[in-house]
Amino acid sequence: MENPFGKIATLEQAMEHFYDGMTLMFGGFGGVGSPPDLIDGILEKEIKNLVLIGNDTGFPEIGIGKIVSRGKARKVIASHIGSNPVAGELMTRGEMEVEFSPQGTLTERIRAGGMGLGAILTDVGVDHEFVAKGKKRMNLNGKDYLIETALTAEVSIVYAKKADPYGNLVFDKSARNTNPLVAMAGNFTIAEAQEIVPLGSLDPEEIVTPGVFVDMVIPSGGVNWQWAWE
Amino acid sequence: MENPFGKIATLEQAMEHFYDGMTLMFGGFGGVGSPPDLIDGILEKEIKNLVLIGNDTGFPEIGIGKIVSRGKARKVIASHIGSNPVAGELMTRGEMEVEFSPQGTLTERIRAGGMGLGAILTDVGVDHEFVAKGKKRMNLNGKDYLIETALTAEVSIVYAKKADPYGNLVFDKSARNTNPLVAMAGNFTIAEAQEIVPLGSLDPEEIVTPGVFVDMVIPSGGVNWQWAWE
Amino acid sequence: MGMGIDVRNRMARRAAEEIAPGMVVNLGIGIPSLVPNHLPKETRLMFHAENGIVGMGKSPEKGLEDENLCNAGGFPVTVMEGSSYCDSAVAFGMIRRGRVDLTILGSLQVSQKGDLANWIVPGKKVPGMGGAMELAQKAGKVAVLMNHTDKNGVPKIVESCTLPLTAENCVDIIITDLAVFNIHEGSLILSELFAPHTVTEVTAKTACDFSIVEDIRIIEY
Amino acid sequence: MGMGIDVRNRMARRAAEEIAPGMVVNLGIGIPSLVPNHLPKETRLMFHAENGIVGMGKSPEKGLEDENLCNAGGFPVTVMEGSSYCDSAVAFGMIRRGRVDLTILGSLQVSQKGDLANWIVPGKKVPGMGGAMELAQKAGKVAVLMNHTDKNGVPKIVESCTLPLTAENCVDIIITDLAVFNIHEGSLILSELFAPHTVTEVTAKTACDFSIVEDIRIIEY
Repeated sequence: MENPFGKIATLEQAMEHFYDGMTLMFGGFGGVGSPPDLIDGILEKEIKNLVLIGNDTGFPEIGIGKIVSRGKARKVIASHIGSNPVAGELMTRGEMEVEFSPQGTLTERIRAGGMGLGAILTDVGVDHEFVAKGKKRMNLNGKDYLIETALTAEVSIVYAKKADPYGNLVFDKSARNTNPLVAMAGNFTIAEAQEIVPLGSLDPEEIVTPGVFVDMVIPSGGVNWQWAWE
Repeated sequence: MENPFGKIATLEQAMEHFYDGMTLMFGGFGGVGSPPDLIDGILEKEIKNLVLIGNDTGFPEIGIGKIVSRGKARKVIASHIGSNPVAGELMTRGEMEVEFSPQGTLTERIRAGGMGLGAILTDVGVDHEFVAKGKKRMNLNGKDYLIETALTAEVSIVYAKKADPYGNLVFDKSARNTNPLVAMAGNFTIAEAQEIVPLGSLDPEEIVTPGVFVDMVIPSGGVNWQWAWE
Repeated sequence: MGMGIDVRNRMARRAAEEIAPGMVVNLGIGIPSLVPNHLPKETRLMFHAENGIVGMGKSPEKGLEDENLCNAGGFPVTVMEGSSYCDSAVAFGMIRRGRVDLTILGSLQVSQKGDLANWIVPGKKVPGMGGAMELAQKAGKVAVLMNHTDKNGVPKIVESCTLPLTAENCVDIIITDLAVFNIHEGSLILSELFAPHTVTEVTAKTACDFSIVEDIRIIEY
Repeated sequence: MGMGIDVRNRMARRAAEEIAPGMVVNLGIGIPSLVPNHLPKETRLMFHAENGIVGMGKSPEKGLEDENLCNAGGFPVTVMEGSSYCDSAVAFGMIRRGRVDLTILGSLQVSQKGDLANWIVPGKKVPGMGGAMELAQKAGKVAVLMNHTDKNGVPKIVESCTLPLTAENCVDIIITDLAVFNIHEGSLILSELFAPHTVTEVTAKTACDFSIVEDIRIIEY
């Protein structure tokens, strides 16, 4: 494959961008749409003290859950951890901090980061003791809103169905989920793609994530975990 | 064409949703991607005192410019009016109020309205006398931001390449521009489509605007104005 | 009486009555996922999932699952004609913008005035709120499907929730294994009974006052 | 000397030198639109348009225009391999997020310390700022292409802009019909001259102080 933008790389090259204590954002929803090879690479390299940002903590051996279950995250920003009991245990034992955000608010915070905005105002949870706690508020036209701050990460990892050499991405069905948002929010974004196709072979209309937001593309071996429903 | 959701309608039926003094948001960028038949319908029905929200005021006889040039808008919220000298004259004579928003801020304000958010925080124009004037501000982590409020409209009109009976939309190349944002921000959204295709004939992956946001679909006769470059 | 499949499907069937053609509907996990089985085949509507699907269809047959086509609970689904995929931010935009007409979800407790408590049991279970707050606060109509009492027989419809709230004042209708309540302007109203349950039984198992409609419906299915 | 096509193309050619392979570049209208003509054919980059295009190519031949494929100025363009369409909000997200490496735009005035004034002439022309503020404030590098003086011979590079600013302290390089200035940490530095213009001429036509690099380049093309 021609590599005119130098974005196509190997897992090994991608791994140079991961280090202890980093802020890492990941695409996926219950493990669906999370990049399997990058997750395994992070585990193999024994990266630790991660601050993870993403929808949820997967299942114990599915998606980002593999990293969480092994105690490699010191903090998680997510909307729920219910499908990964290990995450709950780590939180209860005080070994992992969890910042909960309502799911829609979390996705907008990630998008805001990706779009270079400072925050969004939403009334979701505005009267909610837990959600509103410690947050700035603002009244607009007689209505109260929470200031929900933008999220970015040092590195974002996403899982795509196809990528071209510029890093243009398309996703597969509901595996799209948070991936397009996470792709924009990384200071450095790595896409793991099931298929890397030549430049020009993606229809400009079908591209979901423009390669402008993607710094590196690596080929994927595909999902290597067993789903809960299997 | 089957009409299982009752969304497919005629221009005449669409026209029942327009009235004097209403807030109307329109898709398009320099006229490209603005819905020609709906614009003509509004002119024919002699709707006036409109509050228009959109990227720009088109050209005098192109796009929304046809409505603006005939003095049918009492206010416009846009990022520029430079391509339509009549708009500038109306503004200078005090016959039309113009609220300017930086283009990227405007698109985010429209999107925020469509997404049910109250506002977004951006540092674009934060030190700018004109842009920052009268706006609330907020400091987050030592950085100043403007609170840019969400925009919605009583009716949004957009121009699509294809629509299905549920109102799922795809756009044509750069005629996409503000249309997907405007489609979400209308309390009632009418899509004028170059082609209406049967349910199931659009690939769920390619749909840009989910029909959830679209209330009515009408067929289009296509652009009936002469472009500046022609 | 235990919570057999029949009772669950009765509840789901009653919930299906809340669905009108053309609606956008979000279903929670558990009993709500049975609702589609009780819709007339010709009903055109769109099931919405928080991860980014509009137009979910029935579950795939065993062996035909697609790992990249799952609902918000992570279980394989199919899609219907007219479906579309979007990112999760847009999926929640639909909810906040009021474009989701109905959500049918489970709950731990519901108060007399419609407060919903379904996201946390302090000291026991802190799963996070997921998308429950957006749905509770923003869906056009909020229908709760839950057992009338917990496994220890403790009422789940209460004067004031003892569990932390998901959202205040948001529930419009409660469908339990015994009865159906509407909540109108902060007042709880018993409107239907599943045969053979009685007002007396419902009163005994409900931990708050409620009014009763004059012509109470008895659901025989 | 009038502003003939040769001078304009000289300026555009010099601006093209600012472009490195792989860059995302936004071009304003006017002289900046000539820049692509001066790039080596093999340079892989992406031209960005505010309306929602990444990967714009050259203008179409007459008769082959597509009314739905236009740049932000409303004029027909083509697209290159690897291009994509997005909505205008995402197009500006790219700018605010710092993913647009270079913008080449025209201006009415530029101050000594890099303030840009290119959006309004009070009492004469109030076109609105369009996307100029985002580009000026957020692009990785801001290059201004403009005549050294206005049509009345009044300098456009000034100590302090008299016209309302688009953004403060944002211009990195000014390319005029006479010379090239860099602005580094708020200081204006003359670094190149278009032959046969001289430092004396440039000094006379510039309304502020500037420093001069030791080994000033003379551009002969």
